[in-house]
Amino acid sequence: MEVVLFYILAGMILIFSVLTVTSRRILRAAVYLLFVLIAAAGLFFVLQFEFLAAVQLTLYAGGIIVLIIFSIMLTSHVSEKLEAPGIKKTAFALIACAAGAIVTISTILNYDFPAYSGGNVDASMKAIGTSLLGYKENGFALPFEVISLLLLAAMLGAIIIAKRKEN
Amino acid sequence: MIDKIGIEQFMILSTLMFFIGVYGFLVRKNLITMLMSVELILNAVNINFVAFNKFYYPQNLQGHFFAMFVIAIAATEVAVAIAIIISLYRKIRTIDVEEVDEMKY
Amino acid sequence: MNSLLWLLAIPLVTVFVLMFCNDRRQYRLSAAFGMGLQLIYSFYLVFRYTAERSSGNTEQMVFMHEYRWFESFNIIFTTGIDAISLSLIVLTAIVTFTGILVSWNTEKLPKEFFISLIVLATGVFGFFMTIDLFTMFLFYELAVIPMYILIGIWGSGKKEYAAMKLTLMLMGASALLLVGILGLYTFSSPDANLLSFNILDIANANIPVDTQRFFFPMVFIGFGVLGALFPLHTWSPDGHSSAPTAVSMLHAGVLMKMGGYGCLRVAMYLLPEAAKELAWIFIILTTISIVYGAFGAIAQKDLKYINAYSSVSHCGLVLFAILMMNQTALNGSVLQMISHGLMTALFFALIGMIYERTHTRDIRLMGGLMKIMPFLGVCYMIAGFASLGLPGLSGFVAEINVFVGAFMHPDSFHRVATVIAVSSIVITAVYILRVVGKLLLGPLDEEHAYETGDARWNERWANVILIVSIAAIGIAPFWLSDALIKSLQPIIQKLQ
Amino acid sequence: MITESYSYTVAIPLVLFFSFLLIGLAGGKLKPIVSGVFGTFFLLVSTVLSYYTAYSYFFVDGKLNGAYQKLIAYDSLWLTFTDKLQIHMGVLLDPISVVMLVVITTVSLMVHIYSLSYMKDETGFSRYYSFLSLFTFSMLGLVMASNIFQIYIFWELVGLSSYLLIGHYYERPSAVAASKKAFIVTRFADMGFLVGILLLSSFTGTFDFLKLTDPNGSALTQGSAISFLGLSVMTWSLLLIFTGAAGKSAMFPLHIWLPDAMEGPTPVSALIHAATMVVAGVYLVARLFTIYVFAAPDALIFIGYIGTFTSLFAAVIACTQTDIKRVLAFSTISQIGLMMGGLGVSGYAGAEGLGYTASMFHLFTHAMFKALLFLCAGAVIHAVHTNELWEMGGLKKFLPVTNIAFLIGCLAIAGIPPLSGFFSKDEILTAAYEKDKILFYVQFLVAGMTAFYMFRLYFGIFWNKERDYHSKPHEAPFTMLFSLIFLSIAAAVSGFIPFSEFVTPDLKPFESHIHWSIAIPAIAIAVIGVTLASVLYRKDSDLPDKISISLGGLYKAAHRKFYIDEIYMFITKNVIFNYISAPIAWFDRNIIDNTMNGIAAITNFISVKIRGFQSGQLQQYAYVMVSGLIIIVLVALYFMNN
Repeated sequence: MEVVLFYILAGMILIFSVLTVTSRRILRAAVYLLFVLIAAAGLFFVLQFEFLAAVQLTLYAGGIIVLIIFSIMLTSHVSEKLEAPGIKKTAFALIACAAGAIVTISTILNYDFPAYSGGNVDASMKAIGTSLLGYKENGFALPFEVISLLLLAAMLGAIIIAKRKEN
Repeated sequence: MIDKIGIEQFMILSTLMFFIGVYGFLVRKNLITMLMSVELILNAVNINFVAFNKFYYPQNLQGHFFAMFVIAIAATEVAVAIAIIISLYRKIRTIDVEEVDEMKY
Repeated sequence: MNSLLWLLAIPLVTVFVLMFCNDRRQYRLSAAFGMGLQLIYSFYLVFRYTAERSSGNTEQMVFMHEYRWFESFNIIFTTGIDAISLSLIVLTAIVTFTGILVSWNTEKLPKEFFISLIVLATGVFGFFMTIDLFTMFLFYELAVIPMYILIGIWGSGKKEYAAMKLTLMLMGASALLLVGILGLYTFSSPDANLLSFNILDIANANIPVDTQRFFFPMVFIGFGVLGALFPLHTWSPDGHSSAPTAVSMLHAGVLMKMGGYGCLRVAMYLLPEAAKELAWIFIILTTISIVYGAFGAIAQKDLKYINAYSSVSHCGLVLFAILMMNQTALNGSVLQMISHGLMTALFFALIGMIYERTHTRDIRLMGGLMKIMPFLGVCYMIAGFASLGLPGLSGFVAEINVFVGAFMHPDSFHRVATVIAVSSIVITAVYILRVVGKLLLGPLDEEHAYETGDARWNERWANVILIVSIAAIGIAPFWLSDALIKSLQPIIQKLQ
Repeated sequence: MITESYSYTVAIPLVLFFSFLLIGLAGGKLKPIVSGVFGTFFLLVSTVLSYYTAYSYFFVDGKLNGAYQKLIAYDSLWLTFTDKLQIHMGVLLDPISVVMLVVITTVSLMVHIYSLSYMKDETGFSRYYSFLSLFTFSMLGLVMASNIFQIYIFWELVGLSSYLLIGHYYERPSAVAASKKAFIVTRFADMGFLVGILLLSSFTGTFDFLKLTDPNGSALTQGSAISFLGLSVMTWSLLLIFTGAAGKSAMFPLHIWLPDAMEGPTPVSALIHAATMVVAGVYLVARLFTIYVFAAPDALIFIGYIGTFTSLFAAVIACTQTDIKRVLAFSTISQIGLMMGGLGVSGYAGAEGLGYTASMFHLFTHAMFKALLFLCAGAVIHAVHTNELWEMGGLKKFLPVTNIAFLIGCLAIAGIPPLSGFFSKDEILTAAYEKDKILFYVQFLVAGMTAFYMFRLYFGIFWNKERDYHSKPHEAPFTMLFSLIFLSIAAAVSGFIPFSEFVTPDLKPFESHIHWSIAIPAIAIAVIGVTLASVLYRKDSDLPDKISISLGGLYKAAHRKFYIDEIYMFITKNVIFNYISAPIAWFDRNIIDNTMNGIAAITNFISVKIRGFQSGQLQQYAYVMVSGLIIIVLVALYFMNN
């Protein structure tokens, strides 16, 4: 069951990823990205990280995609077709990416990974909550706070950058 | 269960996704689509984090939390990036990355 | 406060005061006051120094003081002077003060001009008073940078080009120099924890000959570029001719002496074995410099170029003397530095004044100026005679020391080089008299509407100060020379 | 020997240095005549002191055990080279320096007095007097020098004052050129002098005359053993020193500056370019005579030949010149050549030193009569405002006193007894006869030519045809005449001084007497010369022109001074300027400078290329980063697997 589900999701991710980076209609690209993200959330479900999957869905699929679509609306015409990238540029990028992928995958395949230890992750809400706000071993209170500060700073920054100059 | 799927599969998946993202970053001319490519890259990394957590460190939640933080940072990054893109668009009426070479030389 | 630090404090306070001045009168008065104070203080130091020596202090350096500066690398700003550095400090004070008098009527950005000039002078003072290689290098750089600004902004002619060329060549040289200094530092002690930049410490370290052979050319060329060593002298004609008057004075008068001083104090003193081994190469180069500069000067038409080539020749003599490595020649080299510093400052000052009145520096367009500006004419002749080594003026004293010292070497290589160098006195006479004849004597060219009028009071004072110094050394050289000989002993012992 | 009792002699030159500073600095503010009077007064002080010194040295206490002593009257350290080698400033009194003191102060005083009226209407009167003071100061310092470096120092200073005084009329381009030429030619010679000093001192280890000229001292033997190109080092150094002497004393081929130096005011020519400075070379050789005679006799022979050749050469040219001052200048060169010749044939001890004595004697008498001749020429020029011989004539009725004075001078230089020149020239001829016959015959011939060209001048000026003068020539004022009369007397009687009693190379007096076997032919040839001149020039005739035409090329060459000037001009202008200096300047600007600029240009070129990477294209950066990363990973993998 999970195996089938994994392959379906993996197939979706790869196909929609490719579509995202090749589609010449920008809005469609955004929608394909949405599918990729949903599929990734599916993967998280398969791995039994329900909370993470939920976060992925709400934040990524919900928040970020909406943001992107808004900005597309602000800057481009929806019907507009993007011009195709130059053949030279595409070829060089393909070579670099293929080479990178081959190197990485061959390394992965040549590496002798230890077998699955078989333990189960306790990703219950309680465990997550304790860990996230814990400050002892395995506690993430400090990064959590830093991230929140970062979010605040980013919010301010975004507002200031995007603000229309008053003159 | 998932022991039938090796960690290699997850990693190959994330590698492919990562390089698709890189490809997109390299060829797309529109800044927003480049941003979407970055999202792909980040997601590929997330998958890796989660897979490693699941397979080798089930007793802890590091991978899980890192994935969460990556999502959070991705959100801020998108916010700032879009702010920059919009203000750029206001200024030079385009978001084509090849036109944006103010920092040349 | 340590008495030497005043030499840095006075100019810095002057700069600080200048920042708060707000009209031209105030700028020049405060600049002149500050540098006048510096001049008086440097003479007071001479007095202190003599008193110290006569009370039996036989240390190599007096007024030593250490300021820990960068503990982990053992960089200690160490001040200390001997007669060599003291005389160059006095020279700097004289030239700076007269330079300010000469630029009394600067029109363009006078505040910035005086500030840059004084900062430049501060670098030079610092260079001469420190005995720590690192801070020496630091002050060297401090002196070069304002030079770029001064030539680039207040210069004339191809000023940007000249400023760039000068700065780049000097910076290139200082890159070599830095490697040399770091090399010296690395070999200053067998124990890696006790490495030192202090000249006196390094002098006691026995640097292996192979290492010396490697670093000597770097240090010598590094300082030699500043001392206009052939064929790396080309920055000097362009730089001199484009710079404003006061800067030419400081530049040729003082900055080029830093090269000679550095060669003497660092290259020869710290790397004596390699110096003995490799001197012949540089003797050939400096001999070429001497004759080449003099011949080059004959063919020039621009007053400043004539003087710049003459400087190449005279500074060649400084380095030539340093390479002769005996007491008389080294004494001659220091005397030549001082003498050339004074007389070339006088020359450039006068050229500036003449230019102000005739609006040209081309000698073919001038003539008979003696008739309308006798004071300047007489001063120019005196400067010329000092330059061609007339007895009674400082140039002679320096030159005979160099020649007698160089001739003490019994082998024919040194003697032939010396005879060639001696021939420069004739060539110098040719170009000096050519200029004097064309510029000052002969019928007055009535067609050119010269702004007649002889020297004003500030110009008179500047000239008189310089001429008195030149004549004082020329008429009574013994006490300066005796003090120098005593201070040269440690260097000579290393070179024996 | 050091003596305290003569220490006042240091004031003799210093008074004049003070006078130079006073007149020079305050000159513009003083009335011209006041400067003149000041200068003359200070010189008078110095003259009185010199006479007193001469009196007490020669007649009171200069002699010890029958020989004159070399006294160090004053000595102070001036500059230290090493512990052993030092320059002192000192006063050395010995017969020649004392004689020179008298000569210099006397002539200088006469010139000072003469100039009071001669230069009266000139601008720069104060300047003139301050430079005269400077000159006299330096010349006195030169003759009193106690070591060779001191001589060199004052040698340069007299060169300077000569330069300044020749260029007195600095608005005249010819005067500027002449002064420049004089300075540079002598400077060139001085370079030889300096190298000679360096060579000499490096072997003997001293500059001091007492040590150098001690016949028993060690200085003489050092360096003689080492030879270079067949001559000993000592000979080389002495020859080089002689180069300096030859430059100052206008010996062939360094004589070219002296005729041109006549551009200066005439009293200056009398003082510097006839009586004092130009004989400094003779003085220098005499000063070092002991070394020459013992360590380098071959150099001395060389000097004798150069001197004699120069005297002949200059005498030939003098016969053809028409500028009266130039004739006198060539005559000066010729007479100095005779003095050098006299030194060249001299020996050391006793009567063998006749040449030396004669040469100093001739120096003394020559100073008197040549100064007289120049001052007379000045009076003539003053009267007719021209230098050209053929624009004068018949002046004897306008200028009676000058006429007589000039005649006395001419008779003296021609060697007619009992005037002074006869005695000194006779001694030189005798010395040459005893040593080297060739030199004797040449000098004998020169004596005849001297008489001829001097009387050519005399008859040309004072007899011959009367020309139309713009204004009636008038006799000079009293101050000028005073000098003329004083010098006439000196020129007439100074021959009777028994010089060999005072000045000898070994400082011991010897008896000398007139050698009639030589004197009678010498008088005869002089009379022949005078007669010839009187036939040709006493009346206006076309005979001289005919003779000169019949001589053809020789006359022309002599008239053009044997083209020596042209050769020099060629060397300086073409060779040095066009083929050395200008190419060096070009080389510097174009080769060396362009190398530096080229380095800068290459750097710039590379940097322009490199900056292409900073295109501002984000994707290009990313591409480079990605591919770079992949390459790094590959490299890392490669190394990890091995």
